[in-house]
Amino acid sequence: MWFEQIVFWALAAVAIGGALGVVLVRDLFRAALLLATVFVAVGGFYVMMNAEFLAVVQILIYVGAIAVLFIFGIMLTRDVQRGNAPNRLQIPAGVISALLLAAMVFTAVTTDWTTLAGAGRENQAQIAQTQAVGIPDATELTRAGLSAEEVESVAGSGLADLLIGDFVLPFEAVSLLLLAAAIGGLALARGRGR
Amino acid sequence: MSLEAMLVVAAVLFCIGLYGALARRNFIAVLMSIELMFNGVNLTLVAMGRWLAPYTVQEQLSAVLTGQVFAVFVITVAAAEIALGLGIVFALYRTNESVDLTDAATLRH
Amino acid sequence: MLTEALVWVIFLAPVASFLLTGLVIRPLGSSYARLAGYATIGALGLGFVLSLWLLGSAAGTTTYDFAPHLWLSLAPGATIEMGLLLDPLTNVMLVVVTGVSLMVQIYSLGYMEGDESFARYYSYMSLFSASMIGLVLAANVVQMYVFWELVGLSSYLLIGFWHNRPSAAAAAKKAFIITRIGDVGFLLAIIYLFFQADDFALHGLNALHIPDIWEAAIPIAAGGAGIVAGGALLWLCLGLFAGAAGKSGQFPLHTWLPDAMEGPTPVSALIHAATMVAAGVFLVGRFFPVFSESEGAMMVVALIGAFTAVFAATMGLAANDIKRVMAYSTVSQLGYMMAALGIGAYNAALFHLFTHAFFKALLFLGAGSVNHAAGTFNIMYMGGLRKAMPWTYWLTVIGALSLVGIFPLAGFWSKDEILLEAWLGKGPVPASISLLVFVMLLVGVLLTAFYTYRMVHLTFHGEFRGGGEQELHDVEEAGQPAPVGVDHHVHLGESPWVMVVPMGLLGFCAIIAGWVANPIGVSSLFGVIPSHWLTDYFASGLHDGHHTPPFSILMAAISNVVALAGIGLAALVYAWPRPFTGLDPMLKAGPVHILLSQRYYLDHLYEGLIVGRIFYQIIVAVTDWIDRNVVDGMVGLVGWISRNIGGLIALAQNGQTQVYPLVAAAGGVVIIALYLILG
Amino acid sequence: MTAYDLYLVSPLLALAGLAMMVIIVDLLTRRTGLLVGVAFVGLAAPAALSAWQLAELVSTGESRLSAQGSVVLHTLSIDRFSLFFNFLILAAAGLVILVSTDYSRRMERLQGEFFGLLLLSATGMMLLVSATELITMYIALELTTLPLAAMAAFLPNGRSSEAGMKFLIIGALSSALMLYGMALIYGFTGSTRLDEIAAALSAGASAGAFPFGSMAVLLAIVLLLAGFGFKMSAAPFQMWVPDVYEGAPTPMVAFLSVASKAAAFALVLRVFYVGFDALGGDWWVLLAGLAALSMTIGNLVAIAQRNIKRLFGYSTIAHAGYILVGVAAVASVDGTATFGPSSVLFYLAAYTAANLTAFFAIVCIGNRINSDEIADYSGMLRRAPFLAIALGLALIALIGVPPTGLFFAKIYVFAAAINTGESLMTWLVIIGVVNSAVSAYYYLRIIKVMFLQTPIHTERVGASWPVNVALGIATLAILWLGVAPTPLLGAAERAVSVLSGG
Amino acid sequence: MASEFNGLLTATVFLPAVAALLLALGIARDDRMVRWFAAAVAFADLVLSVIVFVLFQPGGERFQLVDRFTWIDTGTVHAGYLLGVDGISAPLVMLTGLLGLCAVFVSFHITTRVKEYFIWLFVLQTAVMGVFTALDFLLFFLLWEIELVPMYLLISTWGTGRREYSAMKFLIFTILGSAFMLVAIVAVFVSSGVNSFDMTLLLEQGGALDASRAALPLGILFWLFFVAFAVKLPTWPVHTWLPDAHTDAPTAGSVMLAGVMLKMGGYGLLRVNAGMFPEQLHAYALPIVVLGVVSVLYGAVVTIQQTDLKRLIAYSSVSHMGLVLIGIGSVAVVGGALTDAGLTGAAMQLFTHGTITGLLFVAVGILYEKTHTRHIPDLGGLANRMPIVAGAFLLAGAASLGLPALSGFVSELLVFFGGFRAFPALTILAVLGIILAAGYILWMIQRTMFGPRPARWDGLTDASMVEAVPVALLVISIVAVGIYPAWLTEVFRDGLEPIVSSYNTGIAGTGR
Repeated sequence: MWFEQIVFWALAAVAIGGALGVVLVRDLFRAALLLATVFVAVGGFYVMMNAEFLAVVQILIYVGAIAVLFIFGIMLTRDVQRGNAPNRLQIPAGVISALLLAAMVFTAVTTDWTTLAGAGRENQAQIAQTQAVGIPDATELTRAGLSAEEVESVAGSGLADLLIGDFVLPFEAVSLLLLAAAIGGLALARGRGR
Repeated sequence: MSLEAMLVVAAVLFCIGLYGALARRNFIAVLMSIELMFNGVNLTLVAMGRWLAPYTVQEQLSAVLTGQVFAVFVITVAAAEIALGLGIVFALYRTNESVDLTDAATLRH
Repeated sequence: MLTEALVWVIFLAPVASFLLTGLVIRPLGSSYARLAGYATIGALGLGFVLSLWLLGSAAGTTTYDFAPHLWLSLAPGATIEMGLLLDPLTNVMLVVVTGVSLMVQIYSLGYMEGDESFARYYSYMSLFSASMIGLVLAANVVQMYVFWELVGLSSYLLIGFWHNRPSAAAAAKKAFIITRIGDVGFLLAIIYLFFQADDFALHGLNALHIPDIWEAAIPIAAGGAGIVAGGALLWLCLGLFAGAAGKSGQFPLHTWLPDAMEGPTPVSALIHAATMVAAGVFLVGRFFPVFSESEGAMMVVALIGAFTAVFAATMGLAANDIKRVMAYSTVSQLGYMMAALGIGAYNAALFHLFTHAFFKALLFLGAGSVNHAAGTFNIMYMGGLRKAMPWTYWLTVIGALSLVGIFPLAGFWSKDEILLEAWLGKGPVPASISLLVFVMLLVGVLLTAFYTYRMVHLTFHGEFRGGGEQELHDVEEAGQPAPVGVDHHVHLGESPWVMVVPMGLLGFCAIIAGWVANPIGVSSLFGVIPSHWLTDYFASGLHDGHHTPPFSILMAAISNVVALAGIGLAALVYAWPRPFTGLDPMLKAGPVHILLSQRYYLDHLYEGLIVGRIFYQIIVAVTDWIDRNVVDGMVGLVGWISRNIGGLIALAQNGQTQVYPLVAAAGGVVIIALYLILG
Repeated sequence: MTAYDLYLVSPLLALAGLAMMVIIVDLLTRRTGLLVGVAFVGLAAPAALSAWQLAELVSTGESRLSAQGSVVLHTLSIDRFSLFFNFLILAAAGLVILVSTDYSRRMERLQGEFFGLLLLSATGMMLLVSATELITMYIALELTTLPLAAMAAFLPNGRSSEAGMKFLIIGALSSALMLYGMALIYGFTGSTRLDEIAAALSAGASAGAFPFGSMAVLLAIVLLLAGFGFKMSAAPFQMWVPDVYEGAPTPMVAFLSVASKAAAFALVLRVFYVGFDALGGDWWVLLAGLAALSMTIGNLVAIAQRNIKRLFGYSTIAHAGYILVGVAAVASVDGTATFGPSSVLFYLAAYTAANLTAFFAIVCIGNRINSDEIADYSGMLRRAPFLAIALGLALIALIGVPPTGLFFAKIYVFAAAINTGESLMTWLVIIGVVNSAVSAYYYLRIIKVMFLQTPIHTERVGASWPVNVALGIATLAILWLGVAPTPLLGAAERAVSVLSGG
Repeated sequence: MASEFNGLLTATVFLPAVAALLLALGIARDDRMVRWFAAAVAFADLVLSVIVFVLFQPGGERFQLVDRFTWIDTGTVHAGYLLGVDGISAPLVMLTGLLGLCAVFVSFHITTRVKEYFIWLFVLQTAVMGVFTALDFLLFFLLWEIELVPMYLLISTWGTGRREYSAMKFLIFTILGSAFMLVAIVAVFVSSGVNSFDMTLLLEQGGALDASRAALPLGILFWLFFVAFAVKLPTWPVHTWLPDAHTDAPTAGSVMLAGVMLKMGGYGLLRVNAGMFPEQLHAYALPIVVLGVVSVLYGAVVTIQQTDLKRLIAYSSVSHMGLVLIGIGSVAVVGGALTDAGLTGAAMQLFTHGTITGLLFVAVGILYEKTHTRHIPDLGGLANRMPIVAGAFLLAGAASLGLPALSGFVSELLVFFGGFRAFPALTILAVLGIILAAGYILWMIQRTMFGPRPARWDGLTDASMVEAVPVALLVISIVAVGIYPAWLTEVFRDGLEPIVSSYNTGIAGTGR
């Protein structure tokens, strides 16, 4: 477990350090690169939490698409020389963020999450998540000690199944959302009459 | 690695993003900060799914994955948001010759 | 056979003439204006005849009692009705009112000749007569108040008749307001009576019906209902007396009466001598059964009356306006009547009211006649008019002697009875008070004689001093504005017959009224007239039948001697130094004269200090300031604050994009904090 | 995915399809009239489908459509509540489309995109009002917001871009906050479905010492409200409103001010009345506080405004406050919780009519005189009698003077609040009525300027017939709701029975 | 809720509204036609309102000529279109009809936007009549609010001076007041136990609101209503809108404002505060009477300082309306057969002040029309040039200061009767107010009508025939009530009887 701890804290350091860099460095390019680093670190967290599929998505979309988009944006607006200067709200923004952070940390630490957690089920969840992308093998699950009903339940709970099953509606809606964003983004980026 | 630690890291990311979104002048930097916030949220969601198998829905393990599903959606929406955001960046840049938010303050009072 | 309808006609005839003159004749224009005069005279003539007939048929029989007409039902014990209260007081008053009024109306045909508002004048006069008659007839205290106030209104209209004169308008207003101050007392008395309505109802009485009120005031021991007694009774009486004092010009509410001389002279004659001002006396007389149950109230009435009698007479000494002299004289004489009522001399007071109506009206008409010739009311610019207008002179002398109380004129008889009763002191007030009243009234006699002689002398005797023409000239030289009622129109000569004849009739009455009404013996010109028949008739209206004391030669001698002394003193001052320089010898009295001619500075006190300074400059100004700055200012302040808070919030809306989410996030943090703090 | 699922989402599909069709039509032809025609007539399809669904509900007597094996019912509910809002949103969208006839020329070549995005946003709203699950809600919310953000920036000037920028950034930030709240809720209850959240919370609600039973729920609800507050334009999450209203294209603002707001309140009602039902005793105070703050800030700041669109920005904040009063009226003396929500629904409908009328008039006038300054409206009664009277009526309605729908709406909202029997709510009502009185000041100032002052220009201001039709419909709606509110109120009451588990 | 339909009230109330609609649709071609059409309609409405008054049978059903339909009927809300008159409202309906006709006639000289003017005037009339006849709280409030719009427009468009400021002030005050009333009405609705706005239900329960269900303490409801009505009445210290509104309103506006709209406040106090909250009125009678006395005296004192004719009359209205409060406050304290004097007086004061102040404003309006000034120092000596106006002033002034044989006396006397039984000392203070009334009224008449006439007014002409019509109508009404008030008081007393008896039983029942 110590290895896991080390990796976790290392990733945490990278993520937090990168994030601080994003919001503090004056060079936008560097900020974008640091942002990519943060994305990668977060992807690492996903892997550690057995969410490999999500990690893949994270890398593909965030690092591959979003970070690149940012860099395009930075280049096209030719605003680099003015850099990533702070505005006059640093102190209030810092105070508010700190207070909110305090509330969040306080929440995370004091809430007795276990009262609601299904103790001893972590293992099964892990199995389910491991098999997230594909349809889990029933025999494997049975071997892992799940009862027949639970096997059936897990079998129907792959991530992809969920996306086109229970969450098909938001899934479709997201496509509309992307369409809208594309139309809007294009229309605005293209400009009028040109 | 524990739930609390993960949540704290996520919260830190979130709040750093919030600070950046509030305190940066450059539009694109603000968008980047917002992405940090989304990442914080996603970490929270996944961690919740990872550690919590809620007692009311214990029989339905699909609920465990909901966090990840949520995170997938957030990532997608974030991408859409950035796409549109950049569109607006260009529109703003075209009219204002600048993407500095402090300059774009003609609408006030 | 006396029917109710015929009595109502006495009241309704002037009402009809009022409507006719006011709504029909007046809009027709000035060419038809004389019709207004005829209509009014006709109505009053009818009323006078009916009144005489009423008096004739009522005398000797019992009081007529007609069922009243419901006007407004409030509750079992308090019903406002329109009724007729035909007791001796009413019957005699009716004759006086209609009679004097008739004379004055006829006189006015001449006096008001050519006035552009002739029809208006008569419509007001009709209204006044109707109101006065209504007041006299009223059986219900609210009904009485209704006409009481209408009398005030008519008086207001008539005083301000020449309303283009600021002084007339001001005098009218003053008269109304000062009498109204008194009326508040009357109104409160009525309200108090209503307050007791439940008790009245228990006894089957109506708290607003005047005979019922008499009954209520009489103690149970004396066979009455005893509902109002003690302190309440005193306050009730004082309230009523306040009303009476206002109307009758009793101290300290007398100041309006001299000013009221701004009205046309016939008006002064009618309402400020014979009728309206007598309403106060009438009111106290009307409620005499109530007053007489309260010794305190009687003392107040007596002392105020006596004081007024002397007080007003002193001011008469220094007045130069002939009508003002009359006015002070009227106030003084009304004081006699009040004093008489106060000491319990009910009969005598009303008797004096009766005689006073004739001779005072006569004097006023004489003054009008004089003004007609001399173009001024200022006696300092008159003189020697005796030769120019002998009728007026002699009639005025008759009136004046009657006023002074010289045997055997009307005024003598009535004044003599008052003095006698005061001397005897058999009334409800302590004998010492009665004696004090007697002394004061005797002083009053002296003063009355003095100023009366002064007035007659300066007006009629000596040489003519230029009249209005001269006065205008002098005033112009002094650079002062022309006083009112003064014009160049000086034509020394007797007034037209329409003016002289009514004066003659009044003069006749002033000679014989006292004789006829109160002969010392039983023999008479027209047959057997019972002694004291009028006073006894008055007394028959009272429950306990007050009787007039027998005539006293001693008292008659005293009063005549005092009166003659007054005349003699005045003659010494005025008739002795010849030729008269035009300067009043009274001026030698220095500060006393100033005090008197400034009317004891009471007007200054009222108008300058109380109204002008305390009321206007302090109370009104402060309240108005508060209204504008505090009450309304609050509104403005609230508006200002809300507008500026809005501006302040808008200031945060500074266009900086990130301020907005910052505020939102801060809001969230604050909410959480509040929840954590407040639980 | 069954055929029945398709039937359930058919209005959404029809609307989304219409959006794409409009864009395609735009590619083929650039005629505004055709675009408007297609978009407006096309709305008949989702409307008819919704009506069909409603007819089924009426005929079966059920409160919501249900079927065995349906997948979409995992994330949404087609019920009277959602259908009520469907019609509201469709009506608003249709009228805004009509009214954009003249105005859309300003977008130059972006007309098709404008209508397409508007329809997509409407799709998002319709999804939002039927969503019963947090992820769907989030997506729907974004689908509502993003097109609007794009549209806000559509005008070729800096102010429009700035409006779009502000809308986007603040929208994204509030979504982020809201997402964190959703994550907490998911973590605390283990589900994103409202019914399961409700079950979890009612089972473990009263446990902790914190308000709402747990710090996590407290934080979650506050963060959720930050997101919802953005959409509802409730203080203190309201500050973007005036700026965006001022800078963005007016038809889009009209749509934003009514449809988006209505959808947001539908969302709030669903989340709080279904999901957080068990915590009603805690959160109504919070909503009441926001209501008071919104009303007061909105009205006070509006007094000083000189730009009519900006003024309406503040006005909409104030109205959000009034509506929140109804939302906060969760308890009642006799235990029925329908009074508050039904008053909210009615208020939203009446507000839609009034605000649309006002904005339509502003669209026409502003489009013609090229100004949104109130001073330039002087003497508008002479220049454009119909527009001025319609705007005047709308303003009177917004004050809450009869005979307009908002008069009843206010009464119902306040009645619901007083019906709770809470003294705090009574104070809130008093704040509300005082605010109404204050609001009269600035609304009437506009009327005064239009009706009483002399025109600064003699040129008449007119509009094309579709605009006039839209304006006429909205105006009649104001009056209809004012004269005969019963049908709509009844509909609102039946609709909210869904929330209390009916 | 069973439907009933008599139709007369609906016709009376909505005839002006229909006329307004017809005008808006262009029934009259030119201004002249508009005026005479308006006059005809107003006359017809006066006739209808007189018929309402005559048909009302004292001693019959409490509410008569009822028109009742269900209007809103859902699970939670019940409201009806419910009109009816009782003894309180029947005279006030007639008053509105009367002043409506007067308002039309005094408006004949209006030349700007004639059509709109009469439209708004008619809307106003419908709203006011509606308030007096509505027996459903929702309808009542609806009409109460509607009335603001035409009044606001009348003042701000056709007014004079700082008309926009005044109109706004009027509006804000009234809306603030009615805002409180809204809260109260809603609370009453909730407390009614049947979720109904039907006033008759509440009144027939003898004012027994279900205190246990009441969303607010009944005392607070009472005061909320009171504030709304007090603003309208107006009562010190919420009166400051009145002088401004009066001063700057057009003549007809002032006539309607003073004549009938202030009466809405008094009517509300009688109908709601006195009718539905007997316990509370009993408890708070003292502060209400104190407010009344302060209004009487303060109003009178401030009146004395005014130099603008309309302002002066406006402040005098504050003073006179204070009497209404005294009358109302008195009822809850005194018991026995005399209980109703003060209350009847208050109701009478509503009617009489309506006609008196209406006449004063008509006269001022005519005066202003000819002289274009209302500044008292500018005027003087006009009585000779304009006897009709002077007569109107004199008569109205005399009535206003409570001169007997004119209508004002009756109401004042009754109020004093009632008030003295309840609060003797306070009432004596109020009685002193009549001296002040005499002061300012006579001062005003003296300065305008009497005294020397400035040369510039030599060419003045008297009121025209058209202008004389309202003068004549109002004079007749003032004198008719003054000479024989019973025809009116008996109707009022019939309407007030249920209220009075509720106090009598209450007072007897609790042994106080």
